[in-house]
Amino acid sequence: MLSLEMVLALLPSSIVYGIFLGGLYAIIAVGLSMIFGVMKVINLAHGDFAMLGMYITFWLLTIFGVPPLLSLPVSFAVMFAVGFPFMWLVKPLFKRPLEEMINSSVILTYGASLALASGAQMIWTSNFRRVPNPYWGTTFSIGGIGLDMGYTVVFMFAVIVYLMLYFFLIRTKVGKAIRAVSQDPDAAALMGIDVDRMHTLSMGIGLGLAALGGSLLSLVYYLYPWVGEQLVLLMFIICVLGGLGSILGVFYGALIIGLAESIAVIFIPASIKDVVAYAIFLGILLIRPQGLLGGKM
Amino acid sequence: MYYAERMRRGVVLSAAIVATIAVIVGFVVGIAGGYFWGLSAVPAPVTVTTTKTVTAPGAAKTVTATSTVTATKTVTAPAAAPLAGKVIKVGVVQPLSGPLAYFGESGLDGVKFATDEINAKGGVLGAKIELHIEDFGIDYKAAAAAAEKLITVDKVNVVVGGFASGAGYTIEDVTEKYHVPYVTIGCSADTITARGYHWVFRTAPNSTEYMLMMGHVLSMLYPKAKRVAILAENSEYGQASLRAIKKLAPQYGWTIVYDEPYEKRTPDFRPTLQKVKATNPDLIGLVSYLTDAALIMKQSKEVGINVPISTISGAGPQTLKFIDLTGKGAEGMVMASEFWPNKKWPYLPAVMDISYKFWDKYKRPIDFQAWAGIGVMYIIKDAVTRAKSLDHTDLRNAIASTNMFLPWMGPILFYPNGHAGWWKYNLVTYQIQKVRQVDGIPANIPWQSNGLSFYAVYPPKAAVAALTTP
Amino acid sequence: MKLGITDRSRLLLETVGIIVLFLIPPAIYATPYRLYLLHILILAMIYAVFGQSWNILAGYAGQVSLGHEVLLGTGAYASALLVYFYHMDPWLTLIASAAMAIVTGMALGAVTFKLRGFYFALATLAFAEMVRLIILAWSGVTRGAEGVPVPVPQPVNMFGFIIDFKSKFSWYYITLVFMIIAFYLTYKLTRSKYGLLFRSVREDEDAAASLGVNTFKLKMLAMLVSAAFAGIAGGLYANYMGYIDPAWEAGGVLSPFTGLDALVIGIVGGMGTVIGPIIGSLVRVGLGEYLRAYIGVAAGFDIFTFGAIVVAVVLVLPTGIWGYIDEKLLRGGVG
Amino acid sequence: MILEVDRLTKAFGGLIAVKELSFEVDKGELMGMIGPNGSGKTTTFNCIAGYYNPTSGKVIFDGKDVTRKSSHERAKMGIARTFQLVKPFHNMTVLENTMVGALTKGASLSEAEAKVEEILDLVGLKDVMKRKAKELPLAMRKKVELARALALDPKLLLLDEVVAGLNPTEISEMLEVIKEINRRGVTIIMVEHVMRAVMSISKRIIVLHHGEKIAEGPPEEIANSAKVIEAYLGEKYMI
Repeated sequence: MLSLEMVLALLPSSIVYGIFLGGLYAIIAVGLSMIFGVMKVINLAHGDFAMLGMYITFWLLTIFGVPPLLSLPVSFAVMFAVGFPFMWLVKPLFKRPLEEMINSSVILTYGASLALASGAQMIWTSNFRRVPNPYWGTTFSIGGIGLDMGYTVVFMFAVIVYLMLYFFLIRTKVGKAIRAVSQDPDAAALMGIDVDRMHTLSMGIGLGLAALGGSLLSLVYYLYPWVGEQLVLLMFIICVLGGLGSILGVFYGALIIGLAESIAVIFIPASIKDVVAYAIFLGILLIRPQGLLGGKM
Repeated sequence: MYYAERMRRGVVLSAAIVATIAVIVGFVVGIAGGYFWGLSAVPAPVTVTTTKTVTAPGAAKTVTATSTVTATKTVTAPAAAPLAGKVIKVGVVQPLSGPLAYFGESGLDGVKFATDEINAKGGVLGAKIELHIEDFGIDYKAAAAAAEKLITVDKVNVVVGGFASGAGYTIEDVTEKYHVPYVTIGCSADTITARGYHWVFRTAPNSTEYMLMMGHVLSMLYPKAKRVAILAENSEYGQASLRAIKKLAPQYGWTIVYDEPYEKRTPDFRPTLQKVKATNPDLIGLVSYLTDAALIMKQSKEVGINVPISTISGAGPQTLKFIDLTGKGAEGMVMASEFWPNKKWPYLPAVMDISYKFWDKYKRPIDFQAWAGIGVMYIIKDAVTRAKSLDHTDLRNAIASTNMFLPWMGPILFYPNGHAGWWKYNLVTYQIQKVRQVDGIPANIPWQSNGLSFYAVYPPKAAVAALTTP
Repeated sequence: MKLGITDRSRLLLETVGIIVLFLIPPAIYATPYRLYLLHILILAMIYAVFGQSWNILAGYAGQVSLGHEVLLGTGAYASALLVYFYHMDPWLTLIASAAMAIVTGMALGAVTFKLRGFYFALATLAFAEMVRLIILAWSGVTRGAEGVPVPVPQPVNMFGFIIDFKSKFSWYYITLVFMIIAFYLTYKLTRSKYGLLFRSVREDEDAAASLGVNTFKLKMLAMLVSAAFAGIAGGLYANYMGYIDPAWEAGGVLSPFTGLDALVIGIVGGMGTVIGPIIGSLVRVGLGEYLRAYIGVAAGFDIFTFGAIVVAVVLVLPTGIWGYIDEKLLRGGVG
Repeated sequence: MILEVDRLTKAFGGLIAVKELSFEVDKGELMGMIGPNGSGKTTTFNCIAGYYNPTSGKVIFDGKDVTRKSSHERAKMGIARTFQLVKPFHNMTVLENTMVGALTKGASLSEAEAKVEEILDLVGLKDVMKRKAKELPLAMRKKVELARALALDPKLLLLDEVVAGLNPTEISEMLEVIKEINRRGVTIIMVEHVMRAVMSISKRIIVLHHGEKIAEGPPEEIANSAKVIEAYLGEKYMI
């Protein structure tokens, strides 16, 4: 068994790693929360859009030599554009009653996820790839805790993206309109907001954020066509934990899960660290059925 | 009554009966149609496509793989061609989509490569080999269905493939039931051949053998290592290896200080690695697939682990992709593998020859799965030659009594349980070293990455380079 | 409702349908692909029971579970472990399968039935994944990642019929009987008082509670039936396939993708209809296998096509395939 | 006395929706409850019907303390209700909608079917009983809720704005039905935002404002109460 001394020795760096992991989770999950919160669509294909973002970064670098960080806006823009046809696919579901819409959206996006991943395999083969970026494997150390440049960059961008998104949603007119639609589409429509447009817009932003998350993930992880399936379930847990449609909540949720997983590893085998994440999720949901920051956005 | 009224007699009755029958008939016809359509879609036996022989500079140009095989075997005269006009149907079940596709394709390419070569030389006793390729993704029940289809519909003479041990289990269940010989590609879990099955043969080493080899080499390389931490993924592959390691550890004077399994598919191993570091190991052993192993290598540096890390099992890391993903940090790592294009033997030129041909054809380095695919096809060829028959039982008995030598594998002999004895003969340890000219291997080999490649270092009779402490 | 005069047509219809099902094996006996086809049909029938189990909970009682594989998996494990370690009679272990799945289902219900909609769906997902990881880690009991190989049972003599468990024909009839029983029970249940109450809970829980419906108890009841079906499907699956493991990858009995399969079967077939899951499982297992085996343009093309078909069905037929047939052709007669 | 509400308080976080509310209802009475928007009428209903647990105070029904009982238990004891925003079971037929209440009281399917036919006749839904609830117009859906509640054989019926959104003809029809139900011995509490509908049929009216009772008495008295007018006027100015 572990001595207290050892636990204390491991704890500080575990916390740091947990926060950084949380940052990574947060940047991938935020687009999901956007789509989930505004349109009540469970987008199982989210991970696959992130995968597309990873490939965009990869090809921009290999073919045109674009540095990975400069490809962030490109992958956001490309997937933002993809949001429109995707919305066209999803839109017929909104005519259905809410419960039916949820079920249909799960299956529809599951089908889309299969098609995207296998399509990617057909185009780019099943090869494992790595984006050769300058941050890969570069480490520095603060207070004896070794840190990876890649994770640090991801975390920084996570914070920047959250701030921008927060500003966008709180301050701008369009952002306010999106929030209104997310809270009550009918009332928003009565106030003269074009609900359809806001839906399309937030779908575009959601997918764009997914790709952005993917592009950032490619700084620290490998890419292959089926990479998207790996994380998407945990991302949903994070979204709901934070509270449906609450952008800030997602950040907290991601930090909690990241920290919980990192710290849990001190005490239990790494193979069951996700059990802790799921248990925390269920526990919080039983106490606060609306999630941590549910209801606000 | 209201409920009763919901039924409208005439219309409902006829419509629903028609619907039910239509669905069933449609299903039957669909499969049947697909079957016949599929027959026409099956590619005709592959004809000669490669004639170009690229030989390594300095290698004996005359020796080719096949001639070596027949030379070392008991001589059978194929002139009579007793199977002329017949077709040897080989069913290939491999993961060709999903996360394992990279390895599955590699094995399939090996199978295709060998098939082309054999057919180009006139087939086996006049019979051409025909491949029936099935993809199971990662779905093991699809693997069983694929085997079922290959055997009952396509009537294949032998089934090969698998890669994942889980798929191997379900495939061998099917082949056992229909009494069809099954030769695995991959599937290293000990238990594949420990279930008392009669029809399964494995060319891959099992976990225990990998471990025996690696333990031996690692205790040579790091003689002072006493405390050993093992990071094994929580799959059958990882845990089977872990069990083997634990059993063998005392033999090398090792104390296993860490043996907790980890969950695959996580982007962050640092907390785990920290815990490993806290146990103060002298040596860390990995039982991981490709990406996890590469990620662990990378992140161990962040955590400040400066004890040697080594893979101690088969699967993933023994491909060039591992060096690709890990970068320069991979230098000095050792891993046991059955095949890599530089095993010494007297047959190195032949091995190099095949490696170059394979590279030309598929533009990928030949790796352990591809070698296994090629090997499996030559084993089948050999068995058919001896059996002079395509009957399942004859083939099975012929495979069981295989006693042959393949330049890239070494001697092939199957134990009664269907496992080929690797530890004794064929398993070789490779080390990732700087690419350079060594005896029989030029410096300009295409299968290198970051200036690194694999070099056979142990046992001495196979070694092309010396084991060096990184 | 007791059988009235006009239910005669239904009875006739069902009898014909069942006779057709019973006659499939002899009908296809002469064809070269009989065993392969039977294999697919057996899997489809097992999945139909699993899909029906999901349908009872989601389609009738309105509790859309994304983690339904946990019931199938625990059921499969109960049977497989008993057969493997204690060489128990597979028939008896099916009872254990049902019991184990019910216990799991009750635990799942106790934890998650307070939640609604999204929250319920994702809580089931988390619960199922938790159970999978625990089964994976608890290798002393469950053999962990190694999985459980299930030995083929000895042939059984039942009323003069020799049931040889190596034969696809035996298995076909075994699963057929189980499927018919499951579907008959579902039919009875949904046409009973409880069926009506389930639907009231599905439509509006608050309104149902205001009418004296103990919604928690009722949801638990739906879970009980659902779990029993899923558990038996799991037991059949383990014994038929001969090997189960707790892998995350598709095809594992505890894999999240298996839970999604239940959704595909239920929704593509037609939620809240009794026949729907049969159609759905023919699509999931039959069409999926057909694409995999015969449409080999490129690796992954079959999955691509399947994904596209699922998307198309969801968009074109909101109520699923059987839902559409039922509404448009049979005018809501058969359900 | 069938219902006694004793110092009922319900707070949502910091917001107090109902404050120290007490009133009694006699058997067979038809009582009205009015008040401006947000005055706590529906919250009071929800506390009586068991949808909310009150923060403090007691609800005594038929001599038994039901404060901590869940809504389905109260429904079985005889408290039935309708919802302000109608919640019929959309994908079920009118008949099936109505049968639910009877079934929870222990009837079999055929008994329930026989029993509710009479109720459907009473509320005037017999012709549409095989239609799905979602296909009906609002007035009909409100009647479906009423019929559904009646199938419980309630002792106390809580009607939450059953005439809101209806046209004058529909209102008078509905009021007739309510009067008939009351005549058959069911105690009724009727919440209305519009005073006129309640005035015409109830003997006694309670007025709520900001969660507190500000007036109680016969309709004429209420109509002339300065306090009530002030409350309503205040609301008008606010709008």
